[in-house]
Amino acid sequence: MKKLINDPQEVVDESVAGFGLAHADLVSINSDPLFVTRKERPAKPKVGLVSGGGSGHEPLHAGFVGLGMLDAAVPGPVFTSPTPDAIIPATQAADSGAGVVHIVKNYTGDVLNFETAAEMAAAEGIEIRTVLVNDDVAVEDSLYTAGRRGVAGTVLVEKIAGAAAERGDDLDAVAAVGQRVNDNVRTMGVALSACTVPHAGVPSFELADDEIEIGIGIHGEPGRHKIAMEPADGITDRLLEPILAELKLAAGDKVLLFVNGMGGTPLSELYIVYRHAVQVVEATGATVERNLVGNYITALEMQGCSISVLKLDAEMIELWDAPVNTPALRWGV
Amino acid sequence: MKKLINDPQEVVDESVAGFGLAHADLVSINSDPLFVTRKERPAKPKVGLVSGGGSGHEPLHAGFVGLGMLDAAVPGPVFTSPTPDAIIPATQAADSGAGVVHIVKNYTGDVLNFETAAEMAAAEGIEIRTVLVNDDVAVEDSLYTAGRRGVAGTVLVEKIAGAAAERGDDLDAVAAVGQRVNDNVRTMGVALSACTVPHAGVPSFELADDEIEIGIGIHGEPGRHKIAMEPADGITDRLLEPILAELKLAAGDKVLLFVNGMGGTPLSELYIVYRHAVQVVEATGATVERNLVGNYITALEMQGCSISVLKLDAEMIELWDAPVNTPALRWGV
Amino acid sequence: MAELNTLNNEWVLTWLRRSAEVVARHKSELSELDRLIGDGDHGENLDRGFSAVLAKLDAEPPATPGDALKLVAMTLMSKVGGAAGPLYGTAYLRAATAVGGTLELDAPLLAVMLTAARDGLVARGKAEPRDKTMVDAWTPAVDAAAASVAAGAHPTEVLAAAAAAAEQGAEDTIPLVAHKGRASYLGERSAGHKDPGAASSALLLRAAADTAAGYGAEEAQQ
Amino acid sequence: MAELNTLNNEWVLTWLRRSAEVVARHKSELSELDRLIGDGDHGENLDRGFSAVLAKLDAEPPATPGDALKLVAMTLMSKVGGAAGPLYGTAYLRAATAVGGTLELDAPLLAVMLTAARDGLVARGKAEPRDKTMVDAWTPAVDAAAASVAAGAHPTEVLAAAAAAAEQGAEDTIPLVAHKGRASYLGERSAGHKDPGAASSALLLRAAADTAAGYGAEEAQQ
Ligand SMILES: Nc1ncnc2c1ncn2[C@@H]1O[C@H](COP(=O)(O)OP(=O)(O)O)[C@@H](O)[C@H]1O
Ligand SMILES: Nc1ncnc2c1ncn2[C@@H]1O[C@H](COP(=O)(O)OP(=O)(O)O)[C@@H](O)[C@H]1O
Ligand SMILES: [Mg+2]
Ligand SMILES: [Mg+2]
Ligand SMILES: [Mg+2]
Ligand SMILES: [Mg+2]
Repeated sequence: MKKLINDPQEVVDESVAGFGLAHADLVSINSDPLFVTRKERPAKPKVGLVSGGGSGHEPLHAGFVGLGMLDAAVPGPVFTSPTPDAIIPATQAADSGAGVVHIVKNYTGDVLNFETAAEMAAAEGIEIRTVLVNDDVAVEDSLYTAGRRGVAGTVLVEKIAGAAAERGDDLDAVAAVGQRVNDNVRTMGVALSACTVPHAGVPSFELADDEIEIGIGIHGEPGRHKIAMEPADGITDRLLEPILAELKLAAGDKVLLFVNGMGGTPLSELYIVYRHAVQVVEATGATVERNLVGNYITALEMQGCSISVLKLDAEMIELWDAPVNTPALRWGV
Repeated sequence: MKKLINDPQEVVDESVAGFGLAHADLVSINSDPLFVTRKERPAKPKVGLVSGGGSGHEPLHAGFVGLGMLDAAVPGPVFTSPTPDAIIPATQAADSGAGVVHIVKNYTGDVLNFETAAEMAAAEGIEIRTVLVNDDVAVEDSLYTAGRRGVAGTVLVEKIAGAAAERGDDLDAVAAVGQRVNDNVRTMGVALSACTVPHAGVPSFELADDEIEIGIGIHGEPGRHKIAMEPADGITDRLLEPILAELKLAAGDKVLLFVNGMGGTPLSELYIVYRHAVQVVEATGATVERNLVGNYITALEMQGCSISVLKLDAEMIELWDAPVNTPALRWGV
Repeated sequence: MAELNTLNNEWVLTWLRRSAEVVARHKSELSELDRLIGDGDHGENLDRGFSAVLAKLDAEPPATPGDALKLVAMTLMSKVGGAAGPLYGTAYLRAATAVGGTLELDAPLLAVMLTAARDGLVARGKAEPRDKTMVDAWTPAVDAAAASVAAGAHPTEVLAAAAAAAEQGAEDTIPLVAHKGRASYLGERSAGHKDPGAASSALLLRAAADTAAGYGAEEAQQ
Repeated sequence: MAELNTLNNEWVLTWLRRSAEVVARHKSELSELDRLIGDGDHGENLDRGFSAVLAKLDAEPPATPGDALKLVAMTLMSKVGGAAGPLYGTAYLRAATAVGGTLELDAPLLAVMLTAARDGLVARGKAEPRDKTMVDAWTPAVDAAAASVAAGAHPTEVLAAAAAAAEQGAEDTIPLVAHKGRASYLGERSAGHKDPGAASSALLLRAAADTAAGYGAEEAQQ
């Protein structure tokens, strides 16, 4: 394992500290317990948005703190959800009197810790809604599992719900639009290599030189099955198949197509995937109205990508286009 | 070698095609010969900015085509400079009557091909200036080498010269400010792993599990020497040492600090490097006024980073802050 | 100690210290189990929690078993994170509630305490038996403890029975397909590996039994 | 052919086809040399260029040696890229200029042609002898050709002398430290490897000599 780190135990603290220095115009860092908030508190009360989870997915979540997106982010240790003692003060910091929405990726650890924190914050008088993101179609049978994982769709939920909060929607409305995004987005991922958690020091799973792992999550956990390496177009077909089977797109539908890098794959390859994905999606008669291509929710240095398709409605498009000013996503300002 | 590609020979064409689809609001693709231009031609004549070079450094250069930065980019094959037959029409497309600045990274191939193209474009009546970027302090002895390489400083030259062109500076002024940026920026890089050129299929150099390569360029060429793996802070010290030795910063100096990822290193690690780099740079008495942290000029999936320090003057700060709207860099719009 | 009818606060404190020591010693092993069917952090997570427990015990040792268990609950809840943090946190919290202010824990109360802990786990995590989670160590442990109490056993024997059953329960998770937690994403591929949470649960219960039996008590107290 | 006093357009066309075939055959070898001290694309680059040359020769074979060499120059210039594209492009362009409209190339003109090519390389790339570049294959080749002409040799002998000298020159780059091109960034570490451009130059000159000597002419024409 070779990484640009010092003490493996200090990875998250040092990285967030560097992040805070680089984006001091946008964010503030609270170091103990660790959470990130917007630099400026809102002039008038607005719904606060808080997300968080294990670290190792950068720029998620701290990179999305700022105007039009999150009010606070809570980074846990690498791939380990944060604890209530950090989520609670982050929630308090994000509350300007209009309540707070927790955006939680559906992993047992995240769910349990956010649940505990939400109970305790509610006990202190903050109104909380939770949007549970579970867009990962790789998890087929949610009756027999912890349910679908929350993966790349999270970024879209944070952007669109964030824009709703920014324009002044109330707590239930912000949660509702976040939920609507989640209900309309499906994601599937592939890994060409594993990643190595700093304190573990060994790769999270083994892959032969001619194998890839289909249906991975974002925590270096193995996927549903291994297959032999294939050309990018074939992999793209495989990822889109279960997504399209669920979304049942038809002529006239508008979608946002999101090709997300897992951290170790060059941007050029993501565009190769995007190119074919557009062809496949548009063959259903739908049109790709918006897109996002890049490393937005990663698994350390894993090589691979995920594809997400979000079925858009007019309001989602408007909220997607609304100004955003965060370290990792910025337009309109 | 596992990559999200189809035919290795089609990597650049397919990737640029996907890029064009994803950013159709900002850029147009000319596919044969291959070059990328801004979607909209300027309303009134302005100095055109053209850059290019081998592919594999994405988002450079095509990702920087747009308002406030480049007018055209010419992607060559992976790590191989493009040829005059593509550079010439890109130059013509970028010319709106006020002349064109070529921003060329100092590699023999780029220099010779851009030189030939510039001669031929000049013969067709376009006024050309060339800014040769050579910021890489890893190349110690330019008397006995092809001279310092052009690396991450290129992004800063493109941004600042691009802003000068956008505000209406004339050809000589745009070239002059680009040259001034080059003269005041120094860069040094490190690789933790090599990268694999698609058609080669084998890594560009060998590194043992406990070795890193100091003073690398951006083409997967080996660096000046290998050393044993070290903590991030030690590596950061090593990269900054020759940079600071040359820049001779003093109290009151203002700098832009740029930590650039080589493609395969997670953002979180770049922030760890950034954190310590700020400490080291500010220990000279200078202040870090602006920064950039991320994957902007890469070497495929190489793991590692480069650090650049640009000594700023007031005009450079103003031009850095000016609006930019490109696929890879965007603010103020 | 083996002949005592009750266990006291000193037993609890020694148990907790021994737990911290055992977790530290088995950290890599637990993380390796988790790497195979999860995300490889279970040992690291628990060790972070129990190191913090140890620091707090050193700073100000709680005066009653209930306070000690509550301290563990709050510390694990705020330091462990992941799935295991809230689950163990809830278990120790329910255990603390079950013992209340009692200073001397007799055999029936120990069984009640273990049952409360298990019920807390289930309430929080909604896992059923054979879902391949820590519940599969706790449920046989609780059953064995109850049977042992019914047979009139001493506290030390009750804990020994619980520990042995937990160890067996953890072994028995090997062939199971996970239906909860991260391992469930692997589907059939989760079979063939021991559940890390069940393994750590067995270690913690074994630490309780060993402490009661007085094995290596001096080392653990160092 | 070995006894002829001049070489004609057919020789040029056959040489160029053979060049394409030789480059294709040695593509990986050239790229591997380049991987060791450069960026691993030299074989790929040249092959892309000479494949395009072949396609153009097939489409419309030029009528004179000068036109053929010019076609190569323009094609390499626009297809090869990298350092080698403009360098070889300039070399073939100067060679074309040197032969002008001549249809039959005698020994002195061949030496002049090779000299012009080498001078073009040097003018464009500014490399000096022993900088570890293709110039280190061309300069001995040019010298050998001149000596051979002075000794009254036939064209075939002149080319054979040039090819042998280029091969030796390429070998002799092995101990050199590069001062030009990408390899120069390696400093002392560039010593111990053959320069890829010198190696490809030797192959191209050997193809010229072999074509003149008639070796394997049928295969090359297939
Ligand atoms: N719903 C659940 N109920 C009970 N135990 C669970 C549940 N989900 C996970 N676990 C336990 O948690 C363990 C994993 O803990 P840990 O690795 O610390 O957290 P994470 O999975 O968040 O990384 C599993 O081995 C399993 O025993
Ligand atoms: N300035 C120069 N003069 C002459 N030959 C050069 C010069 N620079 C590089 N070369 C030659 O070019 C060869 C490399 O070509 P190639 O690999 O195709 O281009 P690049 O280095 O751009 O990848 C070197 O082996 C060397 O022989
Ligand atoms: Mg975890
Ligand atoms: Mg090259
Ligand atoms: Mg785990
Ligand atoms: Mg090369």
